[in-house]
Amino acid sequence: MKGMSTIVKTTANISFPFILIYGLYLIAHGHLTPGGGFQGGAVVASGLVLMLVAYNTEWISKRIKESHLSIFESLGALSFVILAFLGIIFGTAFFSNFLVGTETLFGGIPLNGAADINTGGIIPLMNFAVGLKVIAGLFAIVYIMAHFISKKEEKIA
Amino acid sequence: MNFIDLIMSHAPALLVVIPLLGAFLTPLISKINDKVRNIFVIGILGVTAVFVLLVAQQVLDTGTITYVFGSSLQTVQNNTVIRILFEIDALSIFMALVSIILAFVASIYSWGFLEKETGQDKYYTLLLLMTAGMLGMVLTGDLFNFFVFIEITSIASAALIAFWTNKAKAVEAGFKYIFISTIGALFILFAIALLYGQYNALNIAKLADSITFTYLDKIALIIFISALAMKGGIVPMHMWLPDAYGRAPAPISLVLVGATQASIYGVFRVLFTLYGNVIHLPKISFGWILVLLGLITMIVGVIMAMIQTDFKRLIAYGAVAELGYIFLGVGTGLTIIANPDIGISSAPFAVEAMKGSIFHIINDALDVGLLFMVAGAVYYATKETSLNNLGGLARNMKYTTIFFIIGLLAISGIPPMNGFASKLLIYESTYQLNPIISIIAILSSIMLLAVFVKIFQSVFLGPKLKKFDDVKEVPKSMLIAMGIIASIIIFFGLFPDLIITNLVEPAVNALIHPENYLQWLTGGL
Amino acid sequence: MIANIPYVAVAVLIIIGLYTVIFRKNLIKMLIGITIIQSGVNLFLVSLGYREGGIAPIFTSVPNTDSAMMYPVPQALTLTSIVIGVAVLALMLSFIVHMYRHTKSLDVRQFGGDDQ
Amino acid sequence: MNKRNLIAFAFLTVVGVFLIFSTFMMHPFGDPNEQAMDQYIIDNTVDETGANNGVTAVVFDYRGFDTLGEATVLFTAVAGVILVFRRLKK
Repeated sequence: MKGMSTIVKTTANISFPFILIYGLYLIAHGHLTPGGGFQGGAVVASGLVLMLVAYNTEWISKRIKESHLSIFESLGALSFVILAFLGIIFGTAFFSNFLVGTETLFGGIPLNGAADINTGGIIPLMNFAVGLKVIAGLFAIVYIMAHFISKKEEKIA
Repeated sequence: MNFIDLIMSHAPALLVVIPLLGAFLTPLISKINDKVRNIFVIGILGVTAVFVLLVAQQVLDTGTITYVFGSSLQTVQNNTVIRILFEIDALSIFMALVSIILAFVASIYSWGFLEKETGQDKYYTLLLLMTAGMLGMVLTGDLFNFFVFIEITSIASAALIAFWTNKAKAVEAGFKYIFISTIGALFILFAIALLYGQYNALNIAKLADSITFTYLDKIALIIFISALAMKGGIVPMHMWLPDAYGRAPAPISLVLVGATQASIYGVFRVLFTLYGNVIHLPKISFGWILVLLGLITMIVGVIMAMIQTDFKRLIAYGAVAELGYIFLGVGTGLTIIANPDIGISSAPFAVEAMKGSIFHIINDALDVGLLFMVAGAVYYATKETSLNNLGGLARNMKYTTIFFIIGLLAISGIPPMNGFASKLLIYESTYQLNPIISIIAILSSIMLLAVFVKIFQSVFLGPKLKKFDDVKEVPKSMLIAMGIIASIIIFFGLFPDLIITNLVEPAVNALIHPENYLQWLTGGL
Repeated sequence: MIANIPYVAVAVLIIIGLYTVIFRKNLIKMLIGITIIQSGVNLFLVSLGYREGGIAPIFTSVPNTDSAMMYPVPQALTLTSIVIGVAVLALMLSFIVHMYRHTKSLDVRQFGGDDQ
Repeated sequence: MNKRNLIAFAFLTVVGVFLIFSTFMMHPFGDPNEQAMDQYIIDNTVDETGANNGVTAVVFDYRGFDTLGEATVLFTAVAGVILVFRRLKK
């Protein structure tokens, strides 16, 4: 099957950037508005799956290889664990929020109880790490299943 | 403080995080080449084993360690526990020792075993994740964290059970395992929600302090025990165990034994610590339920083992029978502890029974593990698992035969090996509770010996078969792995009291006295 | 006050899920049964944190009514439980794909029966 | 309804009765009787973690280790799916 009809492809082309932006917004503002790494990552992954469904797997596999996805996923997971490790070096214990209230990039002091974009300590950084991981992970699952179905004739006996 | 103190003070967290870090790094390192990745995985598990020993030494000196994730302990004001914390007492570190020995030996064994297989880097990633899951399950002091680590262990082991996807039976065994684990985990989550709804706390110590055994707590206790016993392979719910152990690659069956025993550790933790203060309330004491389950598990395990023709399924049923001993010992202990009129002082055999069964956890893990590795070696050499067309392998597989004899003697409790030490304790103490129980225990142990001697005759002795002429000994790494486990078995067998006094006894005391599990909370920090 | 209707809904969902898992023979339907049980348990977990007339635990532009806030912890636990559900579902579906490829049928009865 | 279905149906009704009966023992929906842990989190989320979203503060800071376990579960599932769908011949 050579992907969906051109109508579906054009609507997918138009809506894909908006889904992407919305997902990244959810990840970036995880600690302010409802949302976070997991939810934003799932939205972006659904946008990628939309492109996978609209265009067939060969088109997608020319652009994204499975090894890229597993590298992204390992990077996301690694940055998450390393952020937690920094908690030991700078903060008091593993996973401690050492950036809060330290005037650094994300460490601003919430003035009179109103937190803004850069007062989250390591929460925004963890949001980005988990978001990257969820995007790569969920899309990898759908990508592999689609890849496996599309080459049915190769008998793995 | 210098670097060593920093590492030591954060050692409990590093125990689980190092295998996780290793798991996340393996896909990247396997881009270099296979050898470097194998060495890396064995190195990671070796470092974790060193940390387990260090923390064990610290726990045995200073009693229970509490490690809070996120900040120092003083965030526990007016005894509300907010953050997740690791609560490591003697029993937890004992179980962590069991798991890490199995995982370390499995990683050495699978170097040779999986030489010609594809997908090895994902295999090693999942092996490290399974180890992290088991260690987390055993060390955590938070109920919801316990649920998350149960899920990690079951997903990782389900994928590993179905490693040979070209065999329909392996995929079916993996599906059966993940299906039952998911239903069990969902009901455990339901029980955790029941407790959270009433006491607004997720920490085991805090919950143990505030539980008053209402109607909902009874339901939650029943769900906890049945779901964890199901994942532990106790008889009425053991259907998945022979398939999972029988179809998985040998090193995975080895680590699965540790995962099953972590679930049984969960049953003990729930019974003795979470419901520690209220366990004496129910009229029919839970001890008798455990004793009954243990007996049925032994009998069914041994009987089913007799009629098997597949090598690994037979060992799997042997493992089920061995689990019965563990439940039996702790059950007799609980019958005495739980009813207030005969205290422990007046019935010392309760502590003996508990010591026997906790010691039997590590003995069972090592014996069954060794037998699975022997089965894997036979499969590696002959690509044959059913007993009917195996035979006469002793001539060209000498070392594997020796290891099989050691495993055979150990699992059926013959004096020189470690099985004897723990089973003797169980026989003595259950005799004083009720003679029939110990008679059944001894009988099933003898039947187990008969079953394994049958295997020995049919696989290793017998006429020389034409098709096994070119069978050569298994690669070196598999022999090293089997050698490590065999030497530990012999060491435990010759000096059992060395292990009992400084490893098993503190674990039993930690289980029997829940008040020192709560000490940091009520004692007040 | 709507009394304990949500808890009754949880019990009904779990029973329906269990019914589907026990009595249905098709593998995919058993998976759907598991998802129903899971949504039941998640609903139970979330409904534990509800406070009468409470507002969401978001502190941006908090309306200055003195109404109490919902509990954040059960919502975090449910988030974790949902992602675990996704992970388990993905793995089980990939097992079913392989089982269908081996045995060309989704019926659950063709498995088992190994203990001669 | 053969015998097996009867036993299964009996088991299902017993579990169902237990569940329905336990829902009425639960604290009334809407006013939880204990509130020690959550009230502490609601009171000092903003100044301890600097985040406005209470749930994200719990997910990433107060109970961050759960989320590490969470990320590991997802990582395991992806590794499992890749392992199951790999090509078997080298």
